[in-house]
Amino acid sequence: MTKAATAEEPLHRALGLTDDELAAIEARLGRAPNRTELAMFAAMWSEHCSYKSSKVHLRTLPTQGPQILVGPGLDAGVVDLGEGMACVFKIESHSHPSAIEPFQGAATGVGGIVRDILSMGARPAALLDPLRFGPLDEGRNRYLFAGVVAGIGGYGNSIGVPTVGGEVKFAPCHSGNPTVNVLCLGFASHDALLPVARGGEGNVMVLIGAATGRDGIGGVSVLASRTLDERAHESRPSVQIGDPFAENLLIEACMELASRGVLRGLQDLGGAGLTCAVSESAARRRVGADLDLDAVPLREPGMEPFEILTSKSEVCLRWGLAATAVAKLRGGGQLYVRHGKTVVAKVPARALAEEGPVYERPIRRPAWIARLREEDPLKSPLPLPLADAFLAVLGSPNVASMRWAFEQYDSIVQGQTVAGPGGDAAIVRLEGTVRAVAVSTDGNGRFGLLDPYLGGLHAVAESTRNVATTGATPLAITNCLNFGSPERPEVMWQFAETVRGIGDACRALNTPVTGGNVSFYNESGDSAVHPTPIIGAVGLLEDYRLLVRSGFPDGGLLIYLLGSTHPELGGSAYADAVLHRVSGKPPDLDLEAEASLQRLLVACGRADLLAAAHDLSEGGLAVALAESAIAGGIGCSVSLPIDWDLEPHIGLFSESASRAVVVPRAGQGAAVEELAAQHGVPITYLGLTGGSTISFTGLFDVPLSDAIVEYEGAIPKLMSPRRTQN
Amino acid sequence: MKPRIAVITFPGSNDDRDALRAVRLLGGEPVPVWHADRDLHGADGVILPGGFSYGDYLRTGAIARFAPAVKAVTRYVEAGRPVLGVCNGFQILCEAGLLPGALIRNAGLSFVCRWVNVRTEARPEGWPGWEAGRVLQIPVKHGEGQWVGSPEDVARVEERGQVALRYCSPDGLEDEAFTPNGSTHNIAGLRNERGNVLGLMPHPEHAVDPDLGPTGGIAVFAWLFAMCGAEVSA
Amino acid sequence: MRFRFEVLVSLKEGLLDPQGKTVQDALPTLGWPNVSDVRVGRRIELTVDAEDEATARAQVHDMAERFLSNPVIERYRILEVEGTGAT
Amino acid sequence: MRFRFEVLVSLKEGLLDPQGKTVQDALPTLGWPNVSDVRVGRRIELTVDAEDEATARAQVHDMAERFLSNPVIERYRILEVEGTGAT
Ligand SMILES: Nc1ncnc2c1ncn2[C@@H]1O[C@H](COP(=O)(O)OP(=O)(O)O)[C@@H](O)[C@H]1O
Ligand SMILES: [Mg+2]
Repeated sequence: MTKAATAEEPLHRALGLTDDELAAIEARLGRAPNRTELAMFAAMWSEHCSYKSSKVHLRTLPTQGPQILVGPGLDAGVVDLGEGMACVFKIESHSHPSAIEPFQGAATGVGGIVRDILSMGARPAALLDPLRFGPLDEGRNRYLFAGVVAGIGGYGNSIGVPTVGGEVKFAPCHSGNPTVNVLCLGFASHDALLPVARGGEGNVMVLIGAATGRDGIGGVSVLASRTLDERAHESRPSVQIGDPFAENLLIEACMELASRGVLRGLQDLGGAGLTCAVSESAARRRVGADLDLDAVPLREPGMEPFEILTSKSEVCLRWGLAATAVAKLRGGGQLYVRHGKTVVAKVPARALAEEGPVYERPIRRPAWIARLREEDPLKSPLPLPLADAFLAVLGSPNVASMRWAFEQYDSIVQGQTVAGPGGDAAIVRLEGTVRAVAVSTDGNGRFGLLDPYLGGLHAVAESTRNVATTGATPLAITNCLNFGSPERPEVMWQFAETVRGIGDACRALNTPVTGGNVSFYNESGDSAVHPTPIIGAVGLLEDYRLLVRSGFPDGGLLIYLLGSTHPELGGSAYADAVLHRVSGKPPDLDLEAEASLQRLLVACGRADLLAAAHDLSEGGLAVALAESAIAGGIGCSVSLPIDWDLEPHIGLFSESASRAVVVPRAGQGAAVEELAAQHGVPITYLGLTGGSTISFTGLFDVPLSDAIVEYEGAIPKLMSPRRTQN
Repeated sequence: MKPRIAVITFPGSNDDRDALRAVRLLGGEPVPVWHADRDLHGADGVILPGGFSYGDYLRTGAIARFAPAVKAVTRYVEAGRPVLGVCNGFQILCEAGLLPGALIRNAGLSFVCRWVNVRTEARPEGWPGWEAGRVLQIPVKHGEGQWVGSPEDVARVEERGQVALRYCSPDGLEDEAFTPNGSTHNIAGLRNERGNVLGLMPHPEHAVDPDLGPTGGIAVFAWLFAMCGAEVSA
Repeated sequence: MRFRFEVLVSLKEGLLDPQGKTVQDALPTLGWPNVSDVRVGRRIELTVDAEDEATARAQVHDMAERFLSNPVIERYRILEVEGTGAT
Repeated sequence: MRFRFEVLVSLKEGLLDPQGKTVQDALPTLGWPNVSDVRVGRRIELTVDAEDEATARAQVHDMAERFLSNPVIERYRILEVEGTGAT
């Protein structure tokens, strides 16, 4: 359980409630809460469940659009895919448990987000895992990275949901504060969705799954609401052991129940266990409930009411799962909790679920930002020969191939993965149709650090651009916002700026926000994580046979660059890998230009004009060309346009936004040029595919095989078995 | 003739639906069978699919091999009917003693999902539908795919030509560097002596649809269908 | 009466133990260069309700042989957990 | 001198043991209805080269604590394998 109350620290504070919050609870109840009630409020009013610090900002995000079937507020958002089909998707963080027990922390994170998708009546169809760690030259970081990847694979592979994408980035601020986010998406026909609050008074709530144990108790208030540090030791018992086998059965059982039409709703036991599930279900239906704790199957004898109520043990007939009626919805709005013959708690369901505190926390722009912004990497001369800089960037952990990680994931189970990890966005088709969904997760912490507003803009732009590059139309996004402590005005400023950026980008790109997750308190000692908004973008590819892949498929094809290039190295992968610094101003982002580029990419895809396309992000033009060459096993020969008037290293590594490399199909160059002109997107001829080198005319030639060694070899070398440890 | 191919679903099976889909795509009639079923619904051939039966807890295949449907498979094997075990299905067949040896943790310890090349071996000559010396591209995805056996087992499977598939380079050369799991003698697939049971770690059911990648898996289904007196339509 | 046993399962000698080898390889860099011959196996603890110890132990043997280990590749050892043997 | 130890690692009490539970659930149908409380863990066997037993054992403790188990969720026990203690 959580730490004991002492004379100096009253119970409510030990549970993470402030004095004001206690007063508010007393006002709602008209009396002092008892121990059980206090624990229920502590869980439901925690940052994790109530979003008390983030709510005022999240409200500003655009959430509407004709494509949105269900917006934020439920277990997951839903977008329309046409032809009566829908995509349910959401992202969630499990960073804190993963910092303590990487394998189980990550594994149970997968379990949680999968149940959110299941709760909407959809079959989970794909996972993506954006991850952040400290540098791999520290043993502890290698241990966390290896453990998290093994945990995600161990769980996802076993439940039979393919992991089709994700990303892994490294920065010193993540040493001790790994970021572990998992996105899940699922498919359902419109009429199979279970979102609406159907079924009121008199309906019975049945608990399906594993017996409730003590693990996970107080995970909510302690693990999510306080900073890690030495407290880690106290939070230890809160780590849970994942049971992917039970979850596999749960998926099948729920799909079968849903298809038989016997369910009026399905709710996952998330953050605050039963308390959360029952109070939210009741509040949503504007009723109360009678919850009988005696009916809850327990794994351990002698559990106290508050333990049963807040344990979030892994939820789990033909499928061999226990199912027990535990609660009945009733009129009047009160939630009664019975244990034996006594009522151990009586609280208004809405007070728990919907009337938590809302804070407008103070914000302050950090003073250090101006200093960092002034140190523009443009001012530093290139310290290495250009070819060496190119290989250094290509082999830097933030750019190098993550094959080491994603080969540990089953990316093809279910048989619908048209494009798995390694491309711009993953493509998962709808069984039996030619329609497919494109999905990508992105977020650049260095941009976020230097300018959180731009960080928010770029995250949305890059994830949707990844989707559009494949030819799919971006439809909507989900977001996971990973930040330090909201009680620090500097962090709150970063948060507010980031959300403002996300909102502006989503409005301009017509991709509303369907939901997400906020993870605060990602800090230890004085170091907080960079503002890390992870955006998961989902788009529709009407015919997956028109998918545009990133690898050069053949020699002798024309290579063009779409978009314009400016001298922008602030926060770039080049500055990080070659100059070893994170400074300057991140690239500007013109949302109009971004929207035009994305429309152009989709139009090219629809018209089947492209043999390959790859968006530009970390490492700029040089890395994008190298990745396409490596993916296709075919070299290229290009020249930087003379009219750029940029030093070569700036031209190669600038991370100017809203750009992509495209390779028209043979004979389609003019058509692409024309379409680009129609969309008002600058288009520049660069050169040709072919050969066995990556060659920049007049600058350098690198054998493709050398590039492959750097790009594919970097992570395996850092993670060689002799270097991993606990 | 449309062969009726049973696919057994155990609690925790994942690639059962993929196997059923592949059978349909190749012109067979898929017959879903539940692990608790005591017979195989009169099917012409059987597939034990991939996945994580019983979570692969304790040992891969250790619990599943006691299922009533596996008892039915044993009788079926004795009757000379064809059985294909893929990945977890291969592991179950070894646990049940229907194929020799066992599958242990990959040499690299990690789960590995990747497209590999496997060579169809020459020794199972005269095997219906089996063309030797081909290089097939089929994906693997497993954490425990390293085939091991006692020295006698290893010698026997080699002598008697029970090795059906070996991992190899794209041009068909045997090379440990292309073996994803450290398997003894680069063994990717084995058959029983009688030739009616085939187990393999790669997933042929994930290599039959040209929209999703190479179609090396068709060759494996061609064997299964041929054993049922039929041909694949691809 | 209830008896509690531990069944210790390990890979047979002669089979390469990939987990053991990996642990072993990591040890020198972690500061334990003097450790060798690492083998990783399983440990199953269970309680048997039986007339007497001999009956219980025979059952555990049977279970270990047929279910808890795979005799093709593994061997096992049975320990009785102290302090049991009474109801 | 060389000493051989066994480190037995198991999940802490109170934590769900999915493996133990699944094995347990399977036992009745396999013909062992009288077996309960199954827990599945790991077993690591290793040889330590050290001056004396106490030094060796202290090393094994250290290794078990920092490398072979994760104290957040697991506990361990160390056994000395009989018949060692001599070079
Ligand atoms: N942890 C991971 N899991 C799955 N796929 C990953 C992971 N990390 C990276 N990838 C894959 O590697 C590719 C490159 O990812 P990323 O670094 O985000 O590049 P980009 O700049 O193109 O977005 C993507 O296809 C991504 O899905
Ligand atoms: Mg990306």
